[in-house]
Amino acid sequence: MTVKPQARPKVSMSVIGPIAALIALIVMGALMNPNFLGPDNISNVLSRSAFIGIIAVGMTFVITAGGLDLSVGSMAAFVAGLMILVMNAALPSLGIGVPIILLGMATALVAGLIAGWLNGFLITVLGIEAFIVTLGSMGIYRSLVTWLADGGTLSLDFGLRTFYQPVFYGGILGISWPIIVFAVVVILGEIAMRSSVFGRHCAAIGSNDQVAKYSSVRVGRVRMATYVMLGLLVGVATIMYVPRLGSASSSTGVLWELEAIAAVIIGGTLLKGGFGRVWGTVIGVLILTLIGNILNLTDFVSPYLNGAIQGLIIVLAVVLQRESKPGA
Amino acid sequence: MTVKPQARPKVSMSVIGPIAALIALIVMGALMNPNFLGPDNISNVLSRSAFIGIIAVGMTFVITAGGLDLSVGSMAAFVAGLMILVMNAALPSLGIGVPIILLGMATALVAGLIAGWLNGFLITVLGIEAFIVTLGSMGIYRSLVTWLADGGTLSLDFGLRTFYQPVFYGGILGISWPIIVFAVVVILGEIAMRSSVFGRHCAAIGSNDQVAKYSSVRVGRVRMATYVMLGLLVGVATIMYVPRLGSASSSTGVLWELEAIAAVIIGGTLLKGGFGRVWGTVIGVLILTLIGNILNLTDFVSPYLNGAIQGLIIVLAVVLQRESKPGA
Amino acid sequence: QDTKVIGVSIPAATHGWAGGMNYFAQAAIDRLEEAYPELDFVLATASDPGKQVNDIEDMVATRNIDALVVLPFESEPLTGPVQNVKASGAWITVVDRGLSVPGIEDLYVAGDNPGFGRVSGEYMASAMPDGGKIVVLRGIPTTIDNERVEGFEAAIEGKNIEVIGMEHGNWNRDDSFTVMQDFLSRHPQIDAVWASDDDMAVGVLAAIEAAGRDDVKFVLGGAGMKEMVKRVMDGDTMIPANVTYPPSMIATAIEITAVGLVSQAPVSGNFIIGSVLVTPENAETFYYPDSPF
Amino acid sequence: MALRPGRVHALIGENGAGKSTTMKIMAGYQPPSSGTVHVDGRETAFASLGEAEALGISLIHQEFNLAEQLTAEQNIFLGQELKRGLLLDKRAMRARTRELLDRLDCRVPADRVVSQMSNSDKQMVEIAKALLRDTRVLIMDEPTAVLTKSETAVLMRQVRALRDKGTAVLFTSHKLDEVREIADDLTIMRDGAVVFSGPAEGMDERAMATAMVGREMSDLFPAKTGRFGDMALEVRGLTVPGFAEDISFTLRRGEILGIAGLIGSGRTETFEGLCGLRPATGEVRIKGQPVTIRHPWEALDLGMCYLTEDRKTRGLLLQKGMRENLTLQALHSFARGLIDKGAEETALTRAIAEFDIRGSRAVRVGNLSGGNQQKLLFAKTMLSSPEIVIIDEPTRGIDIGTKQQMYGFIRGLADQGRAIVVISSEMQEVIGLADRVLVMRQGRIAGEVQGASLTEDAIVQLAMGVGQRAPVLETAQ
Ligand SMILES: Nc1ncnc2c1ncn2[C@@H]1O[C@H](COP(=O)(O)OP(=O)(O)OP(=O)(O)O)[C@@H](O)[C@H]1O
Ligand SMILES: Nc1ncnc2c1ncn2[C@@H]1O[C@H](COP(=O)(O)OP(=O)(O)OP(=O)(O)O)[C@@H](O)[C@H]1O
Ligand SMILES: [Mg+2]
Ligand SMILES: [Mg+2]
Repeated sequence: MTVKPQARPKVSMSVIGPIAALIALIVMGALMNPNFLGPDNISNVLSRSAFIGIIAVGMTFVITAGGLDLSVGSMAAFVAGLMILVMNAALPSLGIGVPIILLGMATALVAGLIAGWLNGFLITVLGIEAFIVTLGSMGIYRSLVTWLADGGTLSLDFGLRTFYQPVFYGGILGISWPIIVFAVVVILGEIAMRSSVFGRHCAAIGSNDQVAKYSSVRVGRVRMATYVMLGLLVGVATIMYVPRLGSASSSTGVLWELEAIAAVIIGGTLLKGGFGRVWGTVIGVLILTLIGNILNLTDFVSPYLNGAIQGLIIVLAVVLQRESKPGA
Repeated sequence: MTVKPQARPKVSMSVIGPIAALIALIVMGALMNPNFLGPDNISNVLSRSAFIGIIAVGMTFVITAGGLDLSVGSMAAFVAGLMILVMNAALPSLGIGVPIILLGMATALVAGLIAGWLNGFLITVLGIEAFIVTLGSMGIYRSLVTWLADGGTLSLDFGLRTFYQPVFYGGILGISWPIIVFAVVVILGEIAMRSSVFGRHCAAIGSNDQVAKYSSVRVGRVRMATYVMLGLLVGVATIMYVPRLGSASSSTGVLWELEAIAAVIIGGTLLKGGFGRVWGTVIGVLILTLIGNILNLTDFVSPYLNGAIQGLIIVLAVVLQRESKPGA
Repeated sequence: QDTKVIGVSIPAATHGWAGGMNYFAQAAIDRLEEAYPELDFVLATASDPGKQVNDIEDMVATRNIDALVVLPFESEPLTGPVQNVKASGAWITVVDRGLSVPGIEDLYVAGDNPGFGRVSGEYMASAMPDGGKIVVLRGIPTTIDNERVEGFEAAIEGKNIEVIGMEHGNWNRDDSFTVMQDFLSRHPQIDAVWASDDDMAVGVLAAIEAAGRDDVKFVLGGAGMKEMVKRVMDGDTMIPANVTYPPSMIATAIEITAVGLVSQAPVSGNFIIGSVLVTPENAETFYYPDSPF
Repeated sequence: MALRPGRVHALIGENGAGKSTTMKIMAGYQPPSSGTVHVDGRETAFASLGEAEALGISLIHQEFNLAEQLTAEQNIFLGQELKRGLLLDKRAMRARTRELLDRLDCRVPADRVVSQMSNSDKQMVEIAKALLRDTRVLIMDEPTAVLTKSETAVLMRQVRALRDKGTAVLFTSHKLDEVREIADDLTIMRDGAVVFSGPAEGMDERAMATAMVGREMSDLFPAKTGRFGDMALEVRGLTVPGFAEDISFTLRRGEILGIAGLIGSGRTETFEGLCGLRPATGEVRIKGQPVTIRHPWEALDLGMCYLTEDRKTRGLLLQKGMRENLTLQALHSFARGLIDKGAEETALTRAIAEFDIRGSRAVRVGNLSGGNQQKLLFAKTMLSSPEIVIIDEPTRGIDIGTKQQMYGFIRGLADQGRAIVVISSEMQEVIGLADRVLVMRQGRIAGEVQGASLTEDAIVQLAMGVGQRAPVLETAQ
């Protein structure tokens, strides 16, 4: 491996890149619409980032460890559906109150955990390509939620939903719960990635799993843990998601997986594994959410072209952070 | 890379696997419905495999060379839309006849080529992660076609379409054109992969691009060639697709990219690059098409669950070919 | 005695209305299979036009269908293939979206998309006689959506109603929630919302509620989702009306087709199920508590 | 320095002296930061690798430079494929590959995938790749590091043949006997500068070592003490399917057990099997307690640790820095909840001093010189303070000065009461270091030598099988 004489810059483009892209977007948004930097809009953007964001933090670990998970969107839909079914079913016996909410939350966490474990099992124990396993489970969960909802929408009982809603809309000190939970997940994730044995092991496995194995790292277990953790975070995201609209259908969480993966990569984590950073993922998620937000706040472009603008900005955000000599 | 006691079987599971899965599906289909093996159904299955199949052959090279292309579905929709626009526009001057068809075909090929070149340019010359580039261009093409169609559907002039239809429905000796073209693409692809310098260089680049570079392989050019070739094949597929439906809209080619990638991987090509086989991809495409076909043969399962069955079979087909020790 | 096979090909349940339609199709089939042992049904759901064509080809090649009930994903691409089915001698029932060539179908059961837009527009105009500022959420970019919006725009033409924002909510609750939130931050004054679909209306209502804004007087959805009809019936001022576009039309089409096949009764023709304004006065007749939609 | 046609030029120096870097510059892989390269008297700045190759210069890397998923044939012909018309002429390529590999006495099939080859086979494929290219200047960076004596002899024969045909050859090696044997000219580097350049005549190994290290070298191997403690490890009937069968031995604390054998005799696999790195069966006792080890971490928990021979693909994370690599195996001991980076840095400072690792702390491990990578790998393993250490090819690519240090260090470990296994293809090393030597042949233990009978002859006889002449390069499959 010959390496060029790399005069390593102190602060690299890969760090500045995503931040610069985010700032550029914020400036653009502020110029286009005075309400853009208003507390309401900021709160909106942050809370809606929370779902994908919480999932993307988990995805950062999976990708850092050399894996991939295409099933998270469907999994979220399925978990949400299951949670609603369980809560509705328990309503007659438990009544509206904290216990039933806790039951729902537990259902989501357990379901996410099991779903993540299943992916992890197929990938690490049976040794099937992660792309295929999760492509398969993506189809399976999507189908299951359609089937649970009988093709339609699963709705939380209205009274229950009103009771549960503060979990999305409420908060402390004017900061809504999704934002708080997102922040907690990010901080824990960042610490885990940087300074925990687990994070270090993820990077080692993604970098070279043979080396990790020869260094007595429990490769299978760590890899499994990344999927389980992602599943669990999908559960957490679902807990925040359900009170928002109180429903789940086959169109819930469509393309979340792509968004989450895109956020991770925009943030500077390597798709092939070996290096990940959680703060980058957060920036990636914010960039993605802001694009949509800004497009909604202006009329410059035909709404038909929203996707094109989004695509362009995603590519540009990554162009910014390229520092290594291209291609070869 | 751990090596198990490996009494290396002469014919490995990775070869038998996909074939066995295909045969199992065929047997299942034949048992379920006597018409399954009828010439009509076989012809249907093969012709409809042709679109994804032709694209998947190109994808095999891209993946073998360590790349990825998520944009092919949107690209196909965009190329189809453009082709229809051009043909409709030329109709008054050229009239219905062979020239306008040739013009349409040329448009598709050139548009595919340019689209592929653009992806390749961003990836090889600017050195941006293929996942991001093609995720971006996926959004861009999808938007562009929606915009071209003004949110609706772009339709080929009805008379023109009737004239053009034989390209999909006609054929020679009772074999329809899509099947013939598919077969030609597959044969050329298989030869190129096995016995051409290009194929070998793709594998080398996918395996280790540094090594390829040091062996004076023109890494950038070969990689670029894979994307251009894929774009061109998207053009070819579109040429077959347009006469079938005579229209393009924002729902054309949705998820083709995932299907094509899945076919490639089911066929035994390594997602991380370095090894590819075109015949495997063909089997992969046939497996995917057959699943849909067989699900239509019976009423055993709720249509809501089709996706689940599909997911299960995809995973199973890959479980079959696993021979290396799992995980760790 | 020989069994006859009816093929039913519909789009997959990717949004609320389609979900309701799927439910009604399935329910009608279950009911008819019970009632007519000599009938066999094949139901296929497709997620894109290409897949729908595959489904229809499979029904002809392997199931020898005697009749086809099709709700085309899109008109253009399905026209040719349905024409081929017709050529094989099968009975054709087209639902909701007409084919681009007239005269292929034996029976046409449809909603009225321009009418849906028109009724909605007219209601808007009448509810806001002094005019006002509204925002519009559109569906998935398709011909249907275009027809509805055109109908709507034609109806509010010259009525002093100003459309200050229009974005795609994709017939999706989450998307419409997001879009509405952003509309609310962008426009300090919004008098009413045309959500154009009940799923989108759910998202819109949630966004308004969360923002605590009281300038929005009402939200007009559409399609007759039971929760929405219930709110109209209860006199909810936020949901003063609804416009029907019943997903159950698929069941009607399947039933008529089945009856035609077993009884040779003359059932061909066009059944246009007009879009009706649901108001607190007539809401009861549109309320089906057992429907999933 | 100057390379002349028809002469073999050896470049030697300590680890990190800059040998590989010099070679890469000469072959156009890296631009020089100052100075010039002249070819045929003309100054040349290689704009691309193709240019150097077109001028007939080829480099065999110190670290393997092969595409792992490709076969031997595909690698050898990469970038130089033979064509018949538009298509590849596979038959001709296969025949030529066979011929080249045969010339190198390498039995590996032309269609064997590189990832499935042993290190020595990979090296031979690299050499074959260079032989194929019509080279006027052949540069080889430690080609013999992974070869045994007999394979080295084959290589040397080829080198002489090339030299006699007028090729200029430049090579490095840390095996000074080879250098003396074959070099016509000699350049010695220290800390990035040339300290000697001239004809090799008159330089014996001691003189070379002194010039390299910059001080007088004393005895290479430390004295054996012969004082052993309790039984540390007992292995009975260990079988690693496909590689080794019925291996039994014992090991005491304070003892160094040498494992000798030809390449491919299954030494590596035996001990990988023992440490749970590959499936194995058999009876293992540690400190008298029967144990089952199915995973490497179970071995580590029992205080047993294996140091791989393959530092590049199994030993180190080349993309990461020294700190991450150093602490990977013993990471838990640096974490009380969170990882204590300060403690890691301290450990790194200590390791750098103790093992004389040269190179900046910030550098990616892939950019360290080969020998320094090996030292880091050693340091990494030692950090988890195992009771039983299995060291596979401990001094591969390490300069003679550091070797001496390493031997001293290993002996020091034994004296602390640890039990040590040293697998080595260097006969001198096993003899000089080990208290007792097991010789393996074709996946079985061929015999044991110790004390006065511990001689090269005895080992070679056991390794080859008495009366058997041809070296066995592969286990029967
Ligand atoms: N890309 C790079 N960035 C920073 N330092 C480098 C880089 N490449 C090489 N070095 C340093 O240059 C020095 C010379 O390395 P080189 O590989 O030439 O040594 P060497 O003489 O071949 O040693 P060995 O005998 O161990 O192979 C080393 O200290 C190495 O760490
Ligand atoms: N991944 C692999 N797949 C198939 N065969 C392999 C693989 N690795 C090694 N071999 C073969 O197994 C045999 C033993 O390999 P290896 O060289 O590791 O043995 P060894 O006794 O440890 O020798 P040394 O340590 O001196 O290199 C060789 O014939 C080699 O070609
Ligand atoms: Mg070196
Ligand atoms: Mg070995």
